[in-house]
Amino acid sequence: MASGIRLENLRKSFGATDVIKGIDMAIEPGEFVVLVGPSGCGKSTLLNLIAGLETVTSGNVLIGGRNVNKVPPRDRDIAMVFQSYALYPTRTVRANITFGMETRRVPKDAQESALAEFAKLLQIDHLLDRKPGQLSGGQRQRVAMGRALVRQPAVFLFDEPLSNLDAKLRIEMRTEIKKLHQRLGKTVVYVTHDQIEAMTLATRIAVMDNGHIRQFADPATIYENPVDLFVAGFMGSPPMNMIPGRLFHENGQVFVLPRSARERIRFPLDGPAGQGEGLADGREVMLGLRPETIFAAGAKLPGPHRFLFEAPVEVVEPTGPDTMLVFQIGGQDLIARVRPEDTATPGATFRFEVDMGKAKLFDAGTGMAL
Amino acid sequence: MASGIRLENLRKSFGATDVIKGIDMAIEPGEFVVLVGPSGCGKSTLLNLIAGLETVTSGNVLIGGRNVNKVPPRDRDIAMVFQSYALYPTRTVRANITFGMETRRVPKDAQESALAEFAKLLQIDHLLDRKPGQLSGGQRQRVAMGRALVRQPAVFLFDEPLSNLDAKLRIEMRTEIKKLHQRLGKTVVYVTHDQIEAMTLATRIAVMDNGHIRQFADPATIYENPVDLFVAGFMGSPPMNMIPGRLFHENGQVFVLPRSARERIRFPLDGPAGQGEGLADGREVMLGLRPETIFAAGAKLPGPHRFLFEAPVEVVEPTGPDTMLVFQIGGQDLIARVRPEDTATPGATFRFEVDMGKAKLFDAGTGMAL
Amino acid sequence: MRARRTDGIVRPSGPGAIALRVLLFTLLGLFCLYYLFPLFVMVSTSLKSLAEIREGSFLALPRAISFEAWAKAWGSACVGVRCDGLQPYFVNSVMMAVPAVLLSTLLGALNGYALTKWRFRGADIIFALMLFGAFIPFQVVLLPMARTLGELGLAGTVPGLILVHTVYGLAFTTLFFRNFFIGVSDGIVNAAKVDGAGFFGIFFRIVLPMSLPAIVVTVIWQFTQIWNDFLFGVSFTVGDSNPVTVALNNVVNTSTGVKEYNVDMAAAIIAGLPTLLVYVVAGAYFVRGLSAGAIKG
Amino acid sequence: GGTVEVLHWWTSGGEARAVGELKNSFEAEGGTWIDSPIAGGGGDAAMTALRARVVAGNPPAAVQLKGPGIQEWAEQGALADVEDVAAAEGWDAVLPPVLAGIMKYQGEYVAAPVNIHRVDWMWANPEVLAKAGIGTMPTTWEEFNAAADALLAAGITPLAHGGQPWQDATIFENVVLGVGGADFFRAALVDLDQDALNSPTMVAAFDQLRRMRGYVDPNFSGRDWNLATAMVMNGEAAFQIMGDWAKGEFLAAGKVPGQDFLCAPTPGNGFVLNSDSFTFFKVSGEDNIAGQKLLASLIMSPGFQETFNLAKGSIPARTDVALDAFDACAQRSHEDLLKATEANALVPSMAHEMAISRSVRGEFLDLVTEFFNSDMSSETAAERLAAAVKRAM
Amino acid sequence: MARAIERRLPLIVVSPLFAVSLFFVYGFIAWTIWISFTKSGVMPVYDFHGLAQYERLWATPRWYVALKNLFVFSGLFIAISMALGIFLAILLDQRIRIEGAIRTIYLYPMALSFIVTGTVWKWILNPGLGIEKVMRDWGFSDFTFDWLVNPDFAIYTIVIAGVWQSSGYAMALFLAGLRSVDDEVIKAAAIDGAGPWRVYTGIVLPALRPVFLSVVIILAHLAIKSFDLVVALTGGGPGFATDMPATFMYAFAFQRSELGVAAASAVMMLATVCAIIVPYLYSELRGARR
Ligand SMILES: Nc1ncnc2c1ncn2[C@@H]1O[C@H](COP(=O)(O)OP(=O)(O)OP(=O)(O)O)[C@@H](O)[C@H]1O
Ligand SMILES: Nc1ncnc2c1ncn2[C@@H]1O[C@H](COP(=O)(O)OP(=O)(O)OP(=O)(O)O)[C@@H](O)[C@H]1O
Ligand SMILES: [Mg+2]
Ligand SMILES: [Mg+2]
Repeated sequence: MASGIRLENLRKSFGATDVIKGIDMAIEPGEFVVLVGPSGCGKSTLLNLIAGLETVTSGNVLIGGRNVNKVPPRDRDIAMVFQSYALYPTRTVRANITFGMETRRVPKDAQESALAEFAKLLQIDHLLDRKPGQLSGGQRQRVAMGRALVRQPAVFLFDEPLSNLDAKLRIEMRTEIKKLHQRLGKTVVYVTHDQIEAMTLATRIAVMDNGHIRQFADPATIYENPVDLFVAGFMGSPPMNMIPGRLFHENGQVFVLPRSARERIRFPLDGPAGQGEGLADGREVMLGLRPETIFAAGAKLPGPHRFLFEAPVEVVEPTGPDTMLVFQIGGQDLIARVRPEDTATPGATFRFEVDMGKAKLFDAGTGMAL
Repeated sequence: MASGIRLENLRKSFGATDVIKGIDMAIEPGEFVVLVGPSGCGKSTLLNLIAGLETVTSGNVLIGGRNVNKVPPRDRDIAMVFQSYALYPTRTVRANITFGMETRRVPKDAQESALAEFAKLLQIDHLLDRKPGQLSGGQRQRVAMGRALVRQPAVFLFDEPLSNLDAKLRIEMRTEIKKLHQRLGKTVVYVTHDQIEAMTLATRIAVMDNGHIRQFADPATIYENPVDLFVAGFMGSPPMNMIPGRLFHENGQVFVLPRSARERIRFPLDGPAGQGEGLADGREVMLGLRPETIFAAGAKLPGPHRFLFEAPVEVVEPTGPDTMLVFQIGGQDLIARVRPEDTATPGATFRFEVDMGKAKLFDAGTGMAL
Repeated sequence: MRARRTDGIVRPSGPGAIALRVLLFTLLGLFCLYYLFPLFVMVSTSLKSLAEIREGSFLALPRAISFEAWAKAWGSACVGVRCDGLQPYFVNSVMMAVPAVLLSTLLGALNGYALTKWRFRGADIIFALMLFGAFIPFQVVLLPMARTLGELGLAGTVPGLILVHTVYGLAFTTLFFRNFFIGVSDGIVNAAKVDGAGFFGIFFRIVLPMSLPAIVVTVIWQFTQIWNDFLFGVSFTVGDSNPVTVALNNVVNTSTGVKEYNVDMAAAIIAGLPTLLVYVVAGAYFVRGLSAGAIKG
Repeated sequence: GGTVEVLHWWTSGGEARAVGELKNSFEAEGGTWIDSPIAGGGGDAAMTALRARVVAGNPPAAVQLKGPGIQEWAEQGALADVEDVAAAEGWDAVLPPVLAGIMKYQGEYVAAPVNIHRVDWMWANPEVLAKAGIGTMPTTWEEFNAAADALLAAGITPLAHGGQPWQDATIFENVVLGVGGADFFRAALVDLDQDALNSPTMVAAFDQLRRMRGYVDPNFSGRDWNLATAMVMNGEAAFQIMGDWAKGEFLAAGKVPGQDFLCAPTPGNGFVLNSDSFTFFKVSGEDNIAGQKLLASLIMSPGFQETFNLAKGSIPARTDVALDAFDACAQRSHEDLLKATEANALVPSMAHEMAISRSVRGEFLDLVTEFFNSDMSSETAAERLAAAVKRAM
Repeated sequence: MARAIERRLPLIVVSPLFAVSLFFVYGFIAWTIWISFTKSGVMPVYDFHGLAQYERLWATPRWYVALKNLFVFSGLFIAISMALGIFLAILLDQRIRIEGAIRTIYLYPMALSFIVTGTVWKWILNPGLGIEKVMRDWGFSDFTFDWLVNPDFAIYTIVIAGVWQSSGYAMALFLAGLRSVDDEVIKAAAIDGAGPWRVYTGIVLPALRPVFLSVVIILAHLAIKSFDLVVALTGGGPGFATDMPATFMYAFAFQRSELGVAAASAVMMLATVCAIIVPYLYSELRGARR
């Protein structure tokens, strides 16, 4: 039932502007692939190419092994959920959902039973006779989902389907989508701006930038082992702290000396980051420390690779479950995520502890992970 | 310079629908008050009433001690930043910013110097001759801020000013706003959907629901001591876990017995939650446990009021910095926020530890905190 | 008209504000008089007897209301040798205007839809070239059009007139619909494509039902234009198939005999009644439709 | 039997009744009558429609069309001849030769006249004249001017006039006839002789016209001729210079000639001829051709000529119809017609499209109207008239 | 195969309509241009005759009157209709409860045909029947309002009637435009201290630029095509003082049987139309590509 998708050296230009610049990608049947990337990087365009809503400039799109470059959307066996839902405003919820089956001349009773099944599943069975204008955002979203699901296509495409919902509903719908995917096992390609969504839904995440795919891997790998500065900086909120500095060796140990740091702090690379190759003395690097790996000294269970340092706190931002402490090293704003009970006062010096076992190291020039 | 705001039994109806249902509120000069609440609860309406963009149905609005019920917006000495920025599309950035001064016949050179000051502050001095259409979202946002700031009014009103920005820019702008408030010390009333924004910016948060103010207190209080289920459920992402159950006493200790829990778990109320009054045996209550207070057994430093229990994990959601574990007690989905390294497999039993010192207790009937 | 969210803005109160309000309503009232004045003259004249018209001032209200002129204009005024009033010609106009309006609206919608939602190479040029048709003075095309109708065997027939109105209405209807469809999200069309609908399926089942505001504006505009047309009607129809405007002209523009002003006015009102009715009934939708995108802005 | 479609602009009053007569007679003979009336602008709208119809290849069988217009259409090959009817009924013998010539193209009848109108009539209200002490109708322009001045002095509008180009031209051509005589009229307004157009006589004619402009009430512009007639009838004005169709208005109002109103020719001892006719267009189909012939024959029948002209106020085109049933003015018209024919003083009307093509006539109308509505000098007017006519030829 | 047809369907649908337009608009324009170079009189003839008709046209004084009238009329008509349209739209925008009724009153003249409009206004403006008479009957015996019959002023009566008929439409367009201005922008201006006057002049009207353009185009095209109104109201008179290119063309083609001159004047009119429409189309299409 689920089909794989292959993109072969896919390119797309609008007039003179290249938007998709040669993408190769193989999506296994049943996978849940999430596309992330900054605004305008070409995510929607890529989805449209797969859907057949835009023609490819060069390269191939294969769905279930079949080249569909010239196949119109309706014959690709796909369904799509749009950011703005794109419900048919003049049709009732029922008619919205059955429209795809009508056009395919599915028998009436088969339509009815499919409708009933998914309306129940999505808890919209009491809304079937309303028009989209009479629905709340979350309800619309579910109708859009229902419209896509009911046709039981081989591939689902989602273009930021949750971005118009409020936080609570978003979390709910996210869980729904995850459950549905697990139940139906269809191939899904999903575009989102929301990193939590990406991390929790995806079997693999593709990080796009400017028409290219930077990294295509499972969520843990993306988060733990970003291939470059772009991916590292893109995932995580607040984003990974980046400290420009220089390597130096002492006593068989590699350290990072932050640039222009008056504080004379040196971060020991005693974790995996220190095991890489080419860690030559004096090399310009970027040290990446995620906010949650910096915490109040003594606040967490003792572990290996811990490194203590002190710095004056600039801003204290309690967010509820956590408190963010903004401090500076080498004139660079850094953020630490500490527990609400680790009280700090702006201006006062604070003792931080950092788990260097989770530090990342990037080449300052190329931005590639070392 | 900054004025306080008093709302006295304020009501507003549109035709037959009551939108603001009697609000009393006193905002001190220089405060930063954030209004939060579900969509449609009347936040924008309240802001509009303060601004004079809607007439009050009954009650009073006082700004700086003066009743302004019949004073048109321009004479209220306020400035407002709108969600859509509401820049004047045909005027340049410069003319957008100076418009308010022009209408008030501020001398040309005073205009110029005010413009120069704030343009510099907001880093838009190189954009002054552009039209709004030629600006990016973040730049527009700053122009809208500039337009409000330059007039140096006594009160600032913000209606979801950051909701159209992407995550990264949002964090940046949030910090800017906080800095500006600290610098200028003006009274601010700020509407947002974003809880992190609310928590980090506010000196006090007002949680609104359905035309009423449920709680008006500083962020920590709102988060730590919500007055009722609504406020507790509204703040926090993922939201507080709510476990319906019954109280019972044993050995001088109060416990919560979750309803219909086959697992026969009982939560000991040995923290502050157990100190309240009226904790009669058999009372129907809601036990509130925030996800971050439930963690993997042994993952955090030992502390008082810890309680261990086991439950099979249903869903594992790694979000990057944390991993969410969904499990059930009494047929109720609960979420625990654990560290990424606390690996769990769906279906397997997991040992959780909960900090009962942070547990909240609510009456099941009224929803009020006990 | 949608309620404005700016209606609640607190306004200055006091005597100055009240005076302004009074001024506002005075002005509005004066303009109402200006616009209603001719209609008043028409209606009151049509209700007077000839004798009263000759004696009194045209501003005076009728002393005794008489519907005789109306009856005559409708059923027994002479148009040439026929004395059946406007009635038969009124029917002609309906037979001509209804199909022409529907046809030109439908084709305009189809055109606008194809040009905006299925953009193909040259769509803009095609649109620009078609739009020019809206601005061509009709006297210019009279003779070649007559020739063409002759060649088509449609000379002097109602279908011929329908063709003419459809052809020259197309430019405006296309313009209206194109401007409307530009504002309709492509997402809906894309969704329908993915749902398996084709060009016509999307048009008839999704897009057309959505375009009610544009349809209202277009139908009103076309109906007014076509119903009120005189030049084409007089040139391309024969005697009994004349539209009501030609008949009205024959009643009003006579050069001999006593001028029956009351009958003239009654006839004029009767001939204008359908369009008037359309504006009164659908006027609100007209402005709403205009703001829904039938104009640029 | 047969079918005939008739395009005309006689849509009301006596004219419409007259056409109704024709229709009734036609239907009495078993024919089918399709009526295509198009009112407005003295036939302009009808001409527009006619052109469209002919271009479309779908002309009506008979059109109310006259004068040189007949020749123009004939030259386009658009007309059908009814020579067999005319020959059989001997039309040549009963029509004035000038008129017969207009009806023929290359010697064959293509049109049938229904009437003869005299354009150079002057109508007056005797009561009003009496008030100003005027006993008789003026016979020269000098007398007219004197009478008008007297009327002005008595506070009465001397001349009822409607400011429409054709009405201006009607006065103009009558003035030309009176000032220059029939030969000059023919030279200037029929043969379009440049010397005649730009001659002192023409200047004198314009001078007289200028004078008459002063006798018109200030509110004359755009007024229909019948309203001007009504002014005379009601005593608001004394004179009207208008063709004999004006008499239809007097009669319709129950006025008696010689008693309630006076008629006299304008100065000049001529006869300015106007005639309505039906012109036959080429149609196809037995039925249509039969209908056309039947119509031709009916139009020229003495019975129809009498009824029609009694209704319309003109005199029959046939000279052999007895005028006993007609009023004194019509009888005077008939006598003058015969006299003028003999004296070679019968001229076709320029203003009423009997003399020259529509394009040249248009230039005349433009100029006369402009002269009448401005303070152009007579000399300039004559010069410009000559130039305009030259341009249009 | 079916798929190929399907893919070209939009083009297949548009093409015949486009072809019809090409023929009925551009074919006929070409025909007119050709006729303007022939010696056509009563009926079209097709032999080339050079520029004679244009020389004739530009030597005809009446043509200059028509041109001058066109400029006077369209200038005043467009300016007054627009000014009145904006003014009324703004008045109606002041939270008037009976707005719907008033709007209908302002809009209804648009529904009436020229014969009706012309007949009534002719009567009202006629000094002997209308306002002047009424005023004099009321005792203002010196009151004079004789524009209709005064060659120097008659053109302004056409402006009066034209404005009466079209300003409501301009009002509707402007009102629609006003209503489409973002509410928050207006609120922002109110807070910025702008009174209603400043809100309109400083913020709202500048934002209506595209609407202005649309209104100008629609009014200009009405002005250029203004044939009906002239015929009904003055018939081109007094004299030919209110002649316009459209009536000029009509008179020459159908009253005078001078098709050649008429065609030449039609070509001049088309050139004027082009001069106005082409820039409009350009901006329209450039706007669509944004
Ligand atoms: N039809 C088009 N013509 C020209 N350029 C286009 C077209 N569609 C998209 N683009 C351009 O291609 C780029 C990629 O657009 P796309 O919509 O795929 O971005 P995206 O990654 O989906 O962004 P977002 O996150 O904002 O939705 C953008 O720069 C956009 O301006
Ligand atoms: N002018 C109005 N007329 C009628 N109802 C209105 C009007 N303005 C607001 N409302 C209603 O009042 C309620 C509160 O609206 P408001 O805009 O204040 O909500 P909000 O809290 O700002 O919501 P959101 O978070 O979605 O912006 C809504 O139900 C809305 O529909
Ligand atoms: Mg996108
Ligand atoms: Mg809001």
